[in-house]
Amino acid sequence: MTPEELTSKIKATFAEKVEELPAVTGIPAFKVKPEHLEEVCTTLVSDPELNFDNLPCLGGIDYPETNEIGVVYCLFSFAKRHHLNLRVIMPRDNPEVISVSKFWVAADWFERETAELFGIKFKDHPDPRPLLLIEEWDEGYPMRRDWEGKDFIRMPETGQEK
Amino acid sequence: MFELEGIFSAVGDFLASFLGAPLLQIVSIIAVAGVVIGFLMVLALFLVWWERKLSADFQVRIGPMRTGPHGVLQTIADALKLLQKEDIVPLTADKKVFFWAPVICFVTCFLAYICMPFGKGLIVRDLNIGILYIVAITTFTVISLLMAGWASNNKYSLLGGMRSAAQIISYEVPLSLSLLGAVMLAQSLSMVTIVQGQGGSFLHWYIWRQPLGFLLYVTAATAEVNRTPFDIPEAEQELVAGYNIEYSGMKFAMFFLAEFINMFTVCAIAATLFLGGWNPPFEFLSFIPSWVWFLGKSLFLVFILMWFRWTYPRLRVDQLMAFAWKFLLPLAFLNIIVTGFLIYLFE
Amino acid sequence: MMVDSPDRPEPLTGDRNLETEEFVVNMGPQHPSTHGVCRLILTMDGEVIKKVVPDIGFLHRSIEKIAENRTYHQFMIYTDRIDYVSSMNANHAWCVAVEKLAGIEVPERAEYLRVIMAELNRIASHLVFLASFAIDLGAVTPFLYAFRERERIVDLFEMTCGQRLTYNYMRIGGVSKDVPKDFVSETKKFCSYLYPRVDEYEAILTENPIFLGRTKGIGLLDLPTAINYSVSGPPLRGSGLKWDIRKDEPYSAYEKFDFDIPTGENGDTWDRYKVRIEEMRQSARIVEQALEGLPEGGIKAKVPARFRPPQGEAFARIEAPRGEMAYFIVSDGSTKPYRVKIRTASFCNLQALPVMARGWKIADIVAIFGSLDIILPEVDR
Amino acid sequence: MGVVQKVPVYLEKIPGGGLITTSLDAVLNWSRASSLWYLLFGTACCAIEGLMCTGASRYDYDRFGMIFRASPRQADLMIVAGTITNKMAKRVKILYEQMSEPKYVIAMGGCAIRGGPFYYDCYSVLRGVDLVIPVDVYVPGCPPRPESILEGCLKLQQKIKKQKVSDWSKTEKFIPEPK
Repeated sequence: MTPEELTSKIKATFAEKVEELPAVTGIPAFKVKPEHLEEVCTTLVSDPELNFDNLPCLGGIDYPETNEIGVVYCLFSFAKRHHLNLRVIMPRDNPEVISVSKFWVAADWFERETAELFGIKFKDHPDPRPLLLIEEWDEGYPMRRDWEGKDFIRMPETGQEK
Repeated sequence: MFELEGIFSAVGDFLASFLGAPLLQIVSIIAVAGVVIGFLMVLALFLVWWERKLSADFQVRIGPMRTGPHGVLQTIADALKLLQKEDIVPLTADKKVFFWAPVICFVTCFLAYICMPFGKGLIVRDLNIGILYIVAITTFTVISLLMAGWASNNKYSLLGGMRSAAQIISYEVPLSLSLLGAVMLAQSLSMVTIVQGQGGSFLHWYIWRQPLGFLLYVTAATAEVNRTPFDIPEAEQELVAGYNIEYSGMKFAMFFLAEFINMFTVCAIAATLFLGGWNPPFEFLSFIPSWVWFLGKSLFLVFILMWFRWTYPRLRVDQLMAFAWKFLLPLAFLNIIVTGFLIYLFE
Repeated sequence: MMVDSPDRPEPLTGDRNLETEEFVVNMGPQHPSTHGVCRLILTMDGEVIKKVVPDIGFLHRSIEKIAENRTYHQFMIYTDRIDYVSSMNANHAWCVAVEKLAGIEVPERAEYLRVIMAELNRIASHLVFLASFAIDLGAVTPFLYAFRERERIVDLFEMTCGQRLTYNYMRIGGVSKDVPKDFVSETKKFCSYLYPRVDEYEAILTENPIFLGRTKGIGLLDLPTAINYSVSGPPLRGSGLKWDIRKDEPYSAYEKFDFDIPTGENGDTWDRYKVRIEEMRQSARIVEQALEGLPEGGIKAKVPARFRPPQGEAFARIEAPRGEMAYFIVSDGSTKPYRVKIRTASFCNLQALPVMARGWKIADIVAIFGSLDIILPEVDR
Repeated sequence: MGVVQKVPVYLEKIPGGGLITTSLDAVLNWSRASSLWYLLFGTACCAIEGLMCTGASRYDYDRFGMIFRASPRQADLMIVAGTITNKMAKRVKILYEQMSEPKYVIAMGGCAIRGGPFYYDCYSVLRGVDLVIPVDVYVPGCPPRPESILEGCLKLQQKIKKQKVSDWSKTEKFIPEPK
């Protein structure tokens, strides 16, 4: 499916459950409310025309200015050869979203990593242990943009940044 | 004129001229043991160096170069260094067993040489059950490996010990059976008689009458001394170092040297039983001393084993067992039956 | 070597019933066959593996955090270190992503040079795979042979950019410098030298009965599982899917070259090995074609030192030797990226290891792990 | 400590024993310097250069009598090749403690020396392996060329050859506290 067809198809299928975002370098992007994610993903996987069988990438993203935090899902279909970019935006205080690892097993580790580094809780995750950090880690969520740790040294300005 | 037999008997006569009979007995035992052990130690050091140089040749490298010309002193440096290393006994190890395992391994590897014919008349004791004795004594290794694996209280070494027990016991069967063919031909278990039975030209060597037996023996012997492709007890990539994972310093050196001496032992047995032992291939070559032939043939087989090691991948443990029981063992039985039948037919 | 010390088992007393029990073996972080600092917790029943739990993060160097505090140019050196075995490909992925984000046109000569470098590095990476895979199976000698050839590739890179491992050769909008004048002839010489060498590896390994016994039918990965686990690269092709981003979503100058995508049939360890061996030949073919058609012209588009891409997002993926490597970049219009998510092949491929290894022996897990060709900085980042 | 170390301590007490210990020193130091078995332990980029390339045919550690051992008990030299993260740091310390004396450490590459490119803006990297274990030789570079790591090994050999066996029993073990 071409990106345009995919955009209209998704708009038609999910109506107001999704909200269109500017395309990510040609890939249609949509915002989904956390409570709708499970339903949307079920359709994305099972609908024969959409058939998203692969999850190449999943990552968190933090917006401290607007006090929001999000999860980005990059989806791909080997059967239909099309991409899709989904986004879930949540409040920063207690972010919680359903785990998609029952649709794509690959999400398992991605979600563990995101949960550990961003502090996003994934409901119904099959194995919610931390993944990357040291076992005794107690300094919060380091990938949040306003995070400061006791051992964390910021690079001095080199002049190239401005 | 370079036969060592004369020298040894001359030394014996010289000692006998001023020592009484009981004292002579003791002195000669100590002297012979010293000579044999000294020779084997030097040989083991040489084999380690040779293996490193050979592997370097196979692998487009040059190997040790900095210690002595072409690194000949390399293994001496290694041995001296290992003597200086801290002797670690893990806290949770079974200390007595941990100590005795390398000792047993090291001591038993020399015992096989009691009835090994190094040359014409160069044998410590010509036991009339020679080959049986050697096969029995070489199996002792398995006890020490199992002890080492168990006593270290490390899961990897335990796996290594268990594997070596399973492997050596399995391969012991085809190994002994493959030797039987040669024994049947010689009608004797004595090593000297077997060698004498192959006198004359190289056509009298048992390898021509026992080709299958020879191949079976070399295969089983490779497994017996834990060399690639059968080196699963110390498989570096799976078990890190296998049974000797917790050993350091001198104890490790004992395992290490014993491994090379064992390798020489099985090759020497093969040379004796199948390649005519100390006999030269042609009569006119008999001016070369007999021990040179024995050493040359054994080292040639050692070279073959090293060649295996640097060429083949490693088998998996179940494949290894299947190979022993489903392939080698039936062939060994077949070999015995055919040999017996032919002996009956021609004699 | 086990790092965490085991508890001493209780002594066996007479009245205790003898029973078999599963035991847990700790493989790593320092273990010869985990290719770095990965820890596998194996639950075993004798030699048979019941369960594998990978424990990662021993090389988590917070590269994604660093990316938020570096300019787009400065981050290039970190891409080298994400995948050091094929850093040209990692460079390439970052360049493609940023260029997509900012809409930069790259001169054709630069694209060709990138393809040449990336493919040479793919050969080098597969040689490292071959070397370590052979060692995992207990054959030491192919390691030395593979590294002999790799040294020649490294020489070519050194001649071009002066580094042996972390090349930092590509730049946003092109490459850092043109190749020296001997490069083309030397590389051609290398390609014609490589084909017989690859045949030699096949002679020593591919049809060796022990090698076949150790790899054929071991560690099966069927295609639906592979796709669901997001497995990519040679393991995915080994499972039978003809999928290569170089062909199916061409980037750089790949659409101009003619090459085949090797695939396996069963998805076993041998197939994954064979796919990589065949890919080396195909990569050499691409390099030869690119050298033939190497156009003249500039090597770098004009990109300012204080480079500010427009506000927006970009997702770009390339086919690295280990599989799909992707960058998801969010730009807020400043000189530094707002967020960089790095998707690496090893991260997803390693996740599929428990499925592939279950029920095999401890010796097989080494072979399966080796056939996935994991490198740990890619897993941990 | 092995048996050999205790001998020179007693030897030095008898007259003329110093002469013996000096020549003994020379021989023992020579043996230790020419047989540095290194631990097969690489973490990151430097492992490819420092352990694999340098062990392969063009550079060939074996020329100096250096072979790899997978078990730390049998290794003399730990080449810390690559970044050490906080999670890895305590494992490195355990590995070092598992090695048997005398043991030596080469810190290879910027990361092992001072954190390298991961010094700033990084929440998980140990800034220098010498915060955890004592280091004998530092080999800078990112990663160092195989020639430099060989140079580092030769420097270590020189260092070993200056040691005195009789000093061993007196030297205090330096084990720094983990961070």
